[in-house]
Amino acid sequence: MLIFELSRPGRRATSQAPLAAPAAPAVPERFRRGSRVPLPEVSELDVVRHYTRLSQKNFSIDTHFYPLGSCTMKYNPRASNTLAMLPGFLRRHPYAPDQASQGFMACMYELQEMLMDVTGMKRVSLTPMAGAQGEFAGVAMIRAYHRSRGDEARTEIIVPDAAHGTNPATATMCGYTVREIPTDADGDVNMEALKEAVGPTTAGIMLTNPSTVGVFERRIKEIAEVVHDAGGLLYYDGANLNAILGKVRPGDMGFDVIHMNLHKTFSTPHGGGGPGAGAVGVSERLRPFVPVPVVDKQGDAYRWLTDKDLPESIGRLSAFAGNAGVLLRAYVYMRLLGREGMPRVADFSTLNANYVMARLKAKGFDLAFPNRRATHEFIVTLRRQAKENGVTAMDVAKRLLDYGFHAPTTYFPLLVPECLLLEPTETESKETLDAFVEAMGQILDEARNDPDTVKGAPYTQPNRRFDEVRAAKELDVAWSGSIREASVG
Amino acid sequence: MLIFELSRPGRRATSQAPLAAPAAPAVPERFRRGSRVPLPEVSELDVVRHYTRLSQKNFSIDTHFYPLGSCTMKYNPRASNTLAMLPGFLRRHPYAPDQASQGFMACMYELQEMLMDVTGMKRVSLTPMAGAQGEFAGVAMIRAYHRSRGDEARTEIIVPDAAHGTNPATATMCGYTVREIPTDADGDVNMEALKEAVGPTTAGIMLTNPSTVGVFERRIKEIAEVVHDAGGLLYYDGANLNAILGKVRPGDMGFDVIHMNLHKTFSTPHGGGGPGAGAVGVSERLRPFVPVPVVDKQGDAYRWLTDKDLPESIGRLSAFAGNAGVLLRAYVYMRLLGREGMPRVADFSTLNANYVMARLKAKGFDLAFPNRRATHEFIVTLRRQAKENGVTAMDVAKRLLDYGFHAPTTYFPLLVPECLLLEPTETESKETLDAFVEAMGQILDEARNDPDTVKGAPYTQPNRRFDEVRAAKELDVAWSGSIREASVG
Amino acid sequence: MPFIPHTESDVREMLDAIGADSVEALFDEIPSALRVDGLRGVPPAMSEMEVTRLMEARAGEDATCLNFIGAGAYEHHIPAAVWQIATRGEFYSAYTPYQAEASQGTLQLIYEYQTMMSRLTGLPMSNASLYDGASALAEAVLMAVRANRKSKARKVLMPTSVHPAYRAVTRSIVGSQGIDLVEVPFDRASGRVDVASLSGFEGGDVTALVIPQPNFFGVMEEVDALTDWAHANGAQAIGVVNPVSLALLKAPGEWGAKGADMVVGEGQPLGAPLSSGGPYFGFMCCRKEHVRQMPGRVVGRTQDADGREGFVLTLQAREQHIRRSKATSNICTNQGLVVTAATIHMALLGPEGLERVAGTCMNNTAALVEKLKAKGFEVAFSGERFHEAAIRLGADAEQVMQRMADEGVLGGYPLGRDDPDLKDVLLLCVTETKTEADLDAYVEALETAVSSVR
Amino acid sequence: MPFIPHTESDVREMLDAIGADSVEALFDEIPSALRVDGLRGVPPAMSEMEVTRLMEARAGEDATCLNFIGAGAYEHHIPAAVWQIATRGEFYSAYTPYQAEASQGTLQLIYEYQTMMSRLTGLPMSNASLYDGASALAEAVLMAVRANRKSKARKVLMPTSVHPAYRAVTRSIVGSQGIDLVEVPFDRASGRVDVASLSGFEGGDVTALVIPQPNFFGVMEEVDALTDWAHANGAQAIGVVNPVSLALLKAPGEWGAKGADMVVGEGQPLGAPLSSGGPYFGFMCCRKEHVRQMPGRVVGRTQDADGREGFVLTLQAREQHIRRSKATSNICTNQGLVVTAATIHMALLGPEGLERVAGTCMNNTAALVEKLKAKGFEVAFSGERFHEAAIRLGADAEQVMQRMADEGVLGGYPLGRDDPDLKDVLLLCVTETKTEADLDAYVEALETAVSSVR
Repeated sequence: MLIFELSRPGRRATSQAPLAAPAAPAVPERFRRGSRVPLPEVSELDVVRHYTRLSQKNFSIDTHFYPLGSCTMKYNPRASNTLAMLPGFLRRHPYAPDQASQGFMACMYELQEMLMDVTGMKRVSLTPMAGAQGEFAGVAMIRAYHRSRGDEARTEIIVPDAAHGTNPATATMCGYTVREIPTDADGDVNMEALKEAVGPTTAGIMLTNPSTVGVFERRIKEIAEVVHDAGGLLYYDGANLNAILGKVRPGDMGFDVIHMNLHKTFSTPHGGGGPGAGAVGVSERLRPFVPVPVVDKQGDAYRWLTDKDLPESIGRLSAFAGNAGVLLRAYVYMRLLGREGMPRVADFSTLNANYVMARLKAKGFDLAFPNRRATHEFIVTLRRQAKENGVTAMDVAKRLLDYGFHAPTTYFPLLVPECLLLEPTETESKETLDAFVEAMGQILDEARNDPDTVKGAPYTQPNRRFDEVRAAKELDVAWSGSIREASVG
Repeated sequence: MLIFELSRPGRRATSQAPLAAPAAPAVPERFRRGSRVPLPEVSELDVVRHYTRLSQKNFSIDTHFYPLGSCTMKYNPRASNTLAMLPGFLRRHPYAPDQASQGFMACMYELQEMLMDVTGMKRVSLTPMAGAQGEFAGVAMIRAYHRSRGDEARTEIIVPDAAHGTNPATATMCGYTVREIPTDADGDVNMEALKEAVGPTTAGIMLTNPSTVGVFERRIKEIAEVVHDAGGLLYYDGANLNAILGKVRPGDMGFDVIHMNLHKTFSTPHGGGGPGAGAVGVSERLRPFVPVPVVDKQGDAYRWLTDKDLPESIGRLSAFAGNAGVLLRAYVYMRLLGREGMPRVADFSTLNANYVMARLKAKGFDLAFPNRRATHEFIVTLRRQAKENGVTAMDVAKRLLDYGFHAPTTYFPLLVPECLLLEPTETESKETLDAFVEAMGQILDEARNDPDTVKGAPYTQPNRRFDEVRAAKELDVAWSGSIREASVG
Repeated sequence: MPFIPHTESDVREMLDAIGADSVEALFDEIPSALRVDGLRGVPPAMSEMEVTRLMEARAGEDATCLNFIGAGAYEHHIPAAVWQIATRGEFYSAYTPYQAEASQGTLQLIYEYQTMMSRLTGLPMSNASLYDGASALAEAVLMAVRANRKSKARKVLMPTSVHPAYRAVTRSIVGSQGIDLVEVPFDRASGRVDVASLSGFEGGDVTALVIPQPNFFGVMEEVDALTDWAHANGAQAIGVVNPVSLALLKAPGEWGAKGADMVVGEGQPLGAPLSSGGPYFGFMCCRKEHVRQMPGRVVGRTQDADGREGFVLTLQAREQHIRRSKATSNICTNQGLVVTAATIHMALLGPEGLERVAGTCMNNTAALVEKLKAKGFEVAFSGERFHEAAIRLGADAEQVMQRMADEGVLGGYPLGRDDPDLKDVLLLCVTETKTEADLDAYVEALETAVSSVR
Repeated sequence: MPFIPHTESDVREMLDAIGADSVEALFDEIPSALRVDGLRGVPPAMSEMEVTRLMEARAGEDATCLNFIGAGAYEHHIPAAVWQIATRGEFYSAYTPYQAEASQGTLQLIYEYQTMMSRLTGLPMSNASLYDGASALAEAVLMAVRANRKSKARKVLMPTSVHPAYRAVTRSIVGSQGIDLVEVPFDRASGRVDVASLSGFEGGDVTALVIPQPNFFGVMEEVDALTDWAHANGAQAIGVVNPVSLALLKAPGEWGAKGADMVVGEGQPLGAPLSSGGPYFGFMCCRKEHVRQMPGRVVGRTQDADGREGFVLTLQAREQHIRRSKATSNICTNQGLVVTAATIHMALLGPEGLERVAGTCMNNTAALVEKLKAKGFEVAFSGERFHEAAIRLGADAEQVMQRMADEGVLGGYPLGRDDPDLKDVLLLCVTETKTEADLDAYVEALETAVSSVR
């Protein structure tokens, strides 16, 4: 039942708006709204009950193991939420003058400093509001760099075929042509193809390391040399930073610019699809170009640097200073972990991934890169099961829901057929992983002996499998019923 | 799975205790604990996931209609929770000096004043921590009153047979003998029996009005006269105050002392069984005896009155000043309702009860008191169904769970066979009530046509019906497993 | 109309179904002479926004001082997860789990709570909670009288090292039941009960002896000797303990040769904020043979019709709604939500965490005592301490505390409030929440205040 | 180890299963020369208690001033229920609903959100949110270029009455895509765009016209005339609106003869706290024919294998994970949690509540303007206002604002920051949160500051 279907004319949560109806405001006729907005008319209890019950229909980290590859679904500390929502932080207007903002700015400054150390970069800007916006900022800085040198010939961005879809999309948004290069059988970038691809039109390369196929790009120094020698810059997609936190730093690998998904590595909540935060870090040569604002410290006082201070900046990406509340959550998480906690994240996320990989292999699953270490994630391919039993990666994913586990990422990266990308994260216990492996083993048995059961899954959720074609064809993105006539049973 | 069964030696939520293990504290051997407390050893995620999932196994007001008679399960405003948990309130130590407590004390003083007005009493003490403790305070004050007059012969408390079990239990705790009087067929106190019962040994009478059978005691003034003429006092059990809020005041009916269940009438949360708050109010003659502390106002300053100020007080009932956080929630609720909102509570809780009563009667249910108005609650008796179909009140209660409704109160009051006591409360909408009535109608059909289905209910909950005899006989109130050897699947 | 969903047409349709002309008509059985016309003492309604502003101002008035008061209510870190989960609607807005099948969340949680408390105290049986520590002691006294069938005297020995408010509450509650509460003085040098001082009661009929650990002054009592004395004299041994201290101190179930018979205490240090004194919760554990004398609700594990395990309220035959005037207590609602928080709190701390908290509290208190000694202050009692210390100031402690509060430091509880001989003694408490800098701030504030008062 | 559950024996057993000697061995594919030895720039770990104390001190530093700044971020009452429900773990810790069957909570909520936004704006199609209002405008500009296939010029007219930060963000984002952003000046007397001033563009190829309502100065634009002008000139009309104002102002879908083609705006006033500027959310609605050009996620209603209704992410063929370099946008994560809050917020307010909020804001602003006029201050622009007003101070507005802040009143946004001709103009905002006493406090603080600066 939709909230609109609970609506009755005249019903209201009266405490929530001014008690006295205001005198008719002086809106001239030509600007005035014709009729009242048809929002739902419901009581406070209706709202609380409706959304509380809706929430219970979700799988989430707080209720289920959620090994969604590339998304780093680890425990989101409850303290981060409490502390970012302290009244002093919630009430601060983004244009409050610096003298009334030193507490908040101190947190942001220290967050910038910590992220610089973690990535080995020379300046950090916190303003991008998600990973994709961080990517945009990164590529825009590469462009600004080449332009500042009068190097206008560089029109191409190189992207491995296994890259996140955001990478080529971002390059296009920045006015670049995308040149894809293939991945070797063992998951590394194909060096021959890279060498062929680079040249005077190369603006840069976008890489993830560990890569999207779950392995560490071993020849990263060589790649950096090839690209740098050709006059290009290296962009680091920080989606997989969790795997190497405190172990290797993108700056040390030779990257010029990085975005970090704070909602992955630094455990801010995913919130059903955001908000994220996509802070960017840059090497020395890109320092002038970072998006504004950033926080500077002068003596004991913090102040904002804007485009007046950084005239070569690529500019603003958000109306104010990014997703401040998300940044505060990341700050809290980093202070809780501290310098000791950072490498442990890499240690145990890697341990968990390799453990699940080893056990799934023992259960009879095929690995996409059987000769490689897993990083914090790894890929299983269901190609054999699809061929032999007609059971696809999607079927296995849906069947996992019935066993009480969220599915891994399916069909990404595109180059591995029928793939599942699994990322257990460091916060899950061996017992949980073992239970998951057992479920996977049972599903494999079902695939062999009773494939229709797997193909028909799920059976235990609020809905069976959906008709997605119908959703796109008979598009229904907003309820068209009338709240005035709604009838409720 | 129990939290203990998730335990593994050495696992910890490390952020939650001092990071550095303290130097061995100087506990002499003879006082020292032998071995570490065998609490569960789990991670923070384990705890969050375990208790989040456990919570989802509960019915609650926020998720289900909960017409539990005599419990007033109405919407608990979320604002009450937020505002009572403001850091300034949470941090206040109960022994903080008055100068650092004026904000809190102002709330308590105003709450006392509002409760006096709502009940028509002359002084209110907020310290009792639940209805039953309020009852205790009330009867103790009656005792203190008679003693202060040297009237030691009054050894009996009169209680109607339909009273809450707490009434006779309280009278006994206060050293009184209980004398029960019967209820008339139409739900009023039997006046003849009352007149026979009163006399020089009568300390007082404990009444609820509206009574526990869901009707208003029409001859209350006559009862008050009879008891007062015999030298007894009248005690008002405030469990049903919701029905008459702003309509009639116990003080005006002639009551000398009242306890209020703030978690019912003033909508503080029931919390899975508390905390409640059982403020007491008294007439002029009982003013000297109220439990301490109470808040007084002198000029602009608030101060605590203790037994030094009120030497005839029955004393302290809690270590500090009662369930302060619950009192703050009640205060917020009363300010939200205001003087206009109070009588509406009575209006609409009464309307809802009479509506459901009328509709259930039309569906074929038998009412315990068919000739009376319902107050905020009313009684259905399943005597006929029990005899004809073998379906009891308990069976109907359990079957309601399958329809997504919490059950009404069953088998109380004891004098009505196979009874269900229904209290819809004012915060439920007509649509919800209609859906409930339809479910009841269907269950009645099932009782006639398929009684075994009803008798076997529930089917949709985490468990089927429990073996309560086994629970009491093979008593298992604490898990006896060892966390060291626990095995988890 | 806040919280009332009725539209005008709803009201009309409902009245039609009832067969009444107006809502007012539904009140026609109430004698009209009794009807009240408006509530003048209640202010007009406010919007949530207005109440929010009012309450934020009120909460802001109560200065956030650096708190060193303990005396029965202790400031500890409470993990953020605790109340975020406890206030989930499914816990917050449910009631007592009368319908067990639809309340397994609350019921399993209470069963886990009972298990934790049983493990903490070393006694096998726990109830689902009582109101607070003080009223729990009163209930324990009543329970001891019921449980000790051999004793006819209804005489309970109550050391004056028990929290004065607990003694007062016990008097209020058991006062009308013919129970003889005899106060036993503590030793003025050590700050604890000297077992020898009980000799006058030997050979007489003593129903029970109350044994606080640590006691009101933070001093450790000779629990083994006291427990053995009680048993040797046919009395029940009732422990009153701080649950956090039990991470370090001997479990009551192991006191003396046979262990305490029952133990109660204030649950607040296990996850309840100071919050002006409540809601907290009282806990109670006892030996197996006394379980049917225990007041309050108890959850038990059992099986359902399909043989699956689950949890129900049990032993309801003791309770008032069944036994009425013969019930073990009139208790009905208890402190469920705070117990929910405490269970989550204990799970988050775990055995080692709780031990670290207790150890840090104890060490911090010792550190402050050392600093104060270095400044020439004396400790009033020689007995070993947990996390409180009674400091002799050489000045009126009530005045000193007031002066310190004006400077933003809550210095402690002036013991002269309950004992005129201790007018110059302040009872302070240092928990794990305090840093070295806080201790120094305390010393400075105390010295300043003392010198201004002397 | 915070948040890591592994015991020593777990690690051993897991390494055995892997066939590795140590955790370190799992990193053996990383060239050792690259390995970093410790992070000196990150401070040592803190306990939750320590971080709590730090953050409470930091939050406390930022004085809680009486706020009259608007300028794109508006202080409104947010019902307590909103964030208590939005931060329930099931919403807070879920991700994008890729597995629709296990995400119906989030999916249905977004469908309800889309419906609400569509109703508010009068345009039938809504996406599931963008990052914020400013970046939403940039996306709308890109979308207009895609949608207006007849236009080849890629020329977008951007009035300078649009929020300066929105203009800056749009420049940053669309700058590399060969789009010609032409700034159109507003009329200095009325504070809004004079349609006549667009005459120079008539007959040329204009791709889109941006129309703010109310505009940055709180002034109402002649939306009907501007929309009709755009359509008459083959341009798309892009609205940028404050959603709360839409309770009173004409829905963009009804602007002019045909309605705006697309509308975006900042969702913050619908339940997001000020919170230093984020997380907020951008909303976007459009005509049906443009839906496949819309960036961001979209939820649609469909049926499952049993024919039961439910909700899924749809139109994914537009998105980057499918279309890669040909996607409509690179957006991936959006602002789901804030949308969750906004949906609950709108449901709680309902149509009448939202209207009361908007009306009270507008009246309060008018009341403050009257008070200021009575003191001799002038309003800089003659156009009708919603809930902001540009006040001419006869003194440097930046300095006045600083002085007022020292007295605890945030007086507004100094317009001279973006426009040197408006150095003595302060843009103030009064929402429903302000009382009569607050307005008087404002007047007093402003007068004092102005006289000290003049």
